[in-house]
Amino acid sequence: MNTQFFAAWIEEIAAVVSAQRDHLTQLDAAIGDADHGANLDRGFAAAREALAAASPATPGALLVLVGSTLIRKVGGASGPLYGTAFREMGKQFGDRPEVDLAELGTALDAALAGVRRLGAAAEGDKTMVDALAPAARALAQAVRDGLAAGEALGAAAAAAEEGAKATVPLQARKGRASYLGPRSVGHEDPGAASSALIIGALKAAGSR
Amino acid sequence: MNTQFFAAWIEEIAAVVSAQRDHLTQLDAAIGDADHGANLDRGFAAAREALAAASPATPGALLVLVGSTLIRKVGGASGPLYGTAFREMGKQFGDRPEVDLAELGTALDAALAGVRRLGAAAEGDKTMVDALAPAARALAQAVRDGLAAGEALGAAAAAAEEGAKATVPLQARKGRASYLGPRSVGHEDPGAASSALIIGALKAAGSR
Amino acid sequence: MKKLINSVDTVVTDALRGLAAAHPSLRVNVADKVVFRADAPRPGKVGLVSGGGSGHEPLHAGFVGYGMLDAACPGEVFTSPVPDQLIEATNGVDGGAGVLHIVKNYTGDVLNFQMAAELSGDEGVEVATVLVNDDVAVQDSLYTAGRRGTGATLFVEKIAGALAETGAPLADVARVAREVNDRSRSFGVALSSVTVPAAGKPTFELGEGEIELGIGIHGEPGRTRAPLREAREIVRTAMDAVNDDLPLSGDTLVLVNGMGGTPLLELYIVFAEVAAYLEEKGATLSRRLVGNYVTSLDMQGFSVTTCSLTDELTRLWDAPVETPALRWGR
Amino acid sequence: MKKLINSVDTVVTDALRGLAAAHPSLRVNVADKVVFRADAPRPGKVGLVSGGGSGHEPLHAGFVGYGMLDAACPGEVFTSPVPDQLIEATNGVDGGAGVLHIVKNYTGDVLNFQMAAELSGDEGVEVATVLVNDDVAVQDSLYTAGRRGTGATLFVEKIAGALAETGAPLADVARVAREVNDRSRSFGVALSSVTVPAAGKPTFELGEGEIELGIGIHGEPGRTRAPLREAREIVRTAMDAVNDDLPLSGDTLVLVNGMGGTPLLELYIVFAEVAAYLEEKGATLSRRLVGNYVTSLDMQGFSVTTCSLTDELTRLWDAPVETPALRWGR
Ligand SMILES: Nc1ncnc2c1ncn2[C@@H]1O[C@H](COP(=O)(O)OP(=O)(O)O)[C@@H](O)[C@H]1O
Ligand SMILES: Nc1ncnc2c1ncn2[C@@H]1O[C@H](COP(=O)(O)OP(=O)(O)O)[C@@H](O)[C@H]1O
Ligand SMILES: [Mg+2]
Ligand SMILES: [Mg+2]
Ligand SMILES: [Mg+2]
Ligand SMILES: [Mg+2]
Repeated sequence: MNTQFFAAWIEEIAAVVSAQRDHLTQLDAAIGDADHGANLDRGFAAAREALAAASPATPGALLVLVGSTLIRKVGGASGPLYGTAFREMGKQFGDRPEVDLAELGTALDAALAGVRRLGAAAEGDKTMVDALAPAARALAQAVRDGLAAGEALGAAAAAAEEGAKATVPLQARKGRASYLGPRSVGHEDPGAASSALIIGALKAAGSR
Repeated sequence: MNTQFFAAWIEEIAAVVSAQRDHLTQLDAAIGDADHGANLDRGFAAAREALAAASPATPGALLVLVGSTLIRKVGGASGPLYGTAFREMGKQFGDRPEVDLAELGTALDAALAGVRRLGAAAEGDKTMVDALAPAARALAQAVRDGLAAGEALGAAAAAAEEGAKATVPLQARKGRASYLGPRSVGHEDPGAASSALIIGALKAAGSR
Repeated sequence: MKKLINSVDTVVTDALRGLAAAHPSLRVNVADKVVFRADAPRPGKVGLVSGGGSGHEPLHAGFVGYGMLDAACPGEVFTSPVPDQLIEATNGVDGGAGVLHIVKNYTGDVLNFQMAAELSGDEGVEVATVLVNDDVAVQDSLYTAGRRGTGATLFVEKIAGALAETGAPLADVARVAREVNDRSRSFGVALSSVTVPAAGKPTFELGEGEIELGIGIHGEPGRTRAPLREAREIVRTAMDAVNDDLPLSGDTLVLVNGMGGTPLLELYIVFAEVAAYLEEKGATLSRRLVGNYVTSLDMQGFSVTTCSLTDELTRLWDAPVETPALRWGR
Repeated sequence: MKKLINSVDTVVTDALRGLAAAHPSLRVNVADKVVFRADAPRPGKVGLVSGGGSGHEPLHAGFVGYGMLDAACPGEVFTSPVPDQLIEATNGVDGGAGVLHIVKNYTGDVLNFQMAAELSGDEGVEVATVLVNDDVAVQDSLYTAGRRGTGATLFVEKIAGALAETGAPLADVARVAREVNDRSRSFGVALSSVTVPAAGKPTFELGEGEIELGIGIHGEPGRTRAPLREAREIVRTAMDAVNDDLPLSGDTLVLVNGMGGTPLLELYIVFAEVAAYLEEKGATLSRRLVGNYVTSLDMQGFSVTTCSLTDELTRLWDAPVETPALRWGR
């Protein structure tokens, strides 16, 4: 997967986040403060612009730029968390011009580690971690199983999606939704939902 | 008509104003500030209490006390206007222990004059004057025609009622409704409506 | 109706108990509904008394204090105070130099103040009256009750209060109060109606995409209904009305006033457009105030008030004031 | 949705233009969304920086000025500011004595301030951080993000700001800021939801006879829904929650704060009940503030915040302050 692939990924994310903006905001309205869709839409639109202006040469540089842009433009909890995730992925890639599936898996692990270091959320706390962690595991397993890229990314997307849906019955223990206590039960976590969109976009970028 | 008659009048007014409180407020909401019902309810309840406490000996003393109480308790435009009306009636009666229909007619003229002096409203300006003036004319006519008390008061009540209804198509030129300009057209004036209730209560007091 | 109240009948007195607890600088007669400066009457100083229906807070009780009012009389919600209150206030603030009544031009206010002035006059207090009538949405003609008093009331109370504090005689204080009123204009816009507690439901209904132009401060419907537009366009309509009546020029004092239910964030957006309008007309935004000062219960909307300043008025505006709602210089 | 705005995307910057026009005592970088005291940085003085999502006005920009904040960073509506803003503010107010970050305890605020503190630290600015977490409606446990910062933020900003103005070192200013927070508790109640401009409709729906207890300042639903009751009963619920957590006693500073859509009249009614509650508990209502200070856009409701005062805190509370929204003593 080369720079072009990751540029396509960001394009896909920007498109799907923009299309799902209201949906994400409504999820956040139920157990948060009704800004998650606007936050990510603003962030990924800015990331697209930053990429267009800078045309980074490597996947690593591209993802670091995306992460920095998210940190600079999003705010809220998701800005630093997603920003760190993309930056960690990018740093993991170093200046390699192209990466393979195994390297992508390692980078996703690094992204997850960055999110967990910053947000201190465990799986089951009803956060984006609940989508990112199963996705990372599924990708690692796919690599071990020697799956083709398309299948592997499909497995990661499915795991993220499943993880996001699995947040519905959980009681939140991190982020704004935790203020609701038991009333957070019965709603999908907006960050987990957006993580599933982001991971899903990887698959879409691959099949472009 | 003796002190008891006028005490009964105030009882009747207090009862009908309390029953019509919301209606009067709704009329005021349409072209004013939604307080006319509350204002008069407060005022006539206070007048009843004042009468119970003081037991004035003559119709004149009773009406002056009612008027002063309205002035002290109502506020708004209607407080001074109705207060003056009742005071002027009372003053007209002097310390007579009983008054006849002709004297009542003269007193109503005095009340009307008091309202007009204070409020400077002409007939047709869409105010309480539009109910009070025809009532005073009808009562004067009834006296000239030698009608019995019941009939005479009935004629006054009907004239007041008709005068109030006739304010509907008018454009207000006095009071709060005048701010609306042409938008005041199509609504009954709350003060004219309450004046019709007050004059109507005379008839009810007579037939007690 | 959803309100933080104990009962519809005790709204005003309950709030006055809170006012008294919140502001030791005030002496509040809760039962009679009169709010005094704790140090009233001040010998030799002209006393300033204002009043009107409740529901416009902080007006007027929030403007009682050094450099502004000596007493305020809150009536029932949207109902002018009764003469008894006004007489108690008038007699209670007379320090021998007479008392100025600041009266917003509504039939009820005018009549009740008039009765009180006569009766206090009978008791030997010299009373002068200034009528505030700044609202350009109402035509000042024989065919209306005349223009309403709205935002300019704050200007009159502040500036006349500052002059009274210097020991100026009643005639001077009344003159400057009238001058402020003459140089001031207002226009109001509502995005929602108001719910009077005793009425229990909104005074009028506005559709989701509608606004009322030319509203007063009692939830009266305005002169016209219009579609909701950008803040910039709404402000232009309001400012055009003001400017058509008294062209903006020179040093100008501007109040962008919230009606009670509009967040400060939006008032600042409005203020930005007002400032741009003044600049376009070549007038100087020389003094300004943004916030909820002359409100209409929970109404959403704003009013804008301008006053064309003179050097004297600017000096008096800048003079120290210490009241619950307006404070600077001490 | 009915709001006085030009467009959903320009809400914050349009309001900042208005803020700049309204307050010459501020220097506003509209593009970068940083609000400075006009005279920042003050050499030798600890700089105070706060920030958070917009929609809580006057918090924080309205508290920038003498004796309070040196800079404020407004984020998008209900979204914490980004590190760039905070770094510009931090570097811009550092007068060589270091900078205190006053951070309300929300994950987003905490993370963004943390990033900024690290980066400004790299650039040689000494940064200390105080977390405000006064809201007793949230359990402070491993199973939540911890208590939210609400009304106590104003107390921390005022009192730490007063100490900084005396030239006290960063460690002292941080200590007093933490002490204020430790001695403060809050509880909030909503009568209506809030409409975030970008969302276009209310964040939650409340029935005609329902209220939300234990709400925050971002339109989050509260911990429980309850039937609408008399103000007296609602206040008792709120005060019990506060008092159970930190029993009221001695000299107490009280803020009765409107959420943005509640008229001052009702806030005074609430305040009367709060004062009565304090008296019942034998605590002294020693300092107080009633008004819209830490709001949540157009939400109807209130919050109450108490702070148990020491002599030092009382002295610092009373010290002069000159900001758009809080001013006394000069
Ligand atoms: N401590 C945390 N660790 C991981 N993810 C978190 C944490 N706190 C919040 N989140 C994620 O952030 C999402 C909310 O993002 P957003 O709405 O943009 O920010 P905010 O909560 O500041 O308004 C939540 O749905 C959750 O998935
Ligand atoms: N100048 C006036 N002359 C006679 N009646 C008037 C005048 N102004 C107002 N009114 C009457 O008073 C009524 C309104 O009374 P009310 O609602 O109690 O007072 P307010 O207008 O102060 O709220 C009007 O409907 C009208 O009949
Ligand atoms: Mg959110
Ligand atoms: Mg009325
Ligand atoms: Mg009225
Ligand atoms: Mg947010």
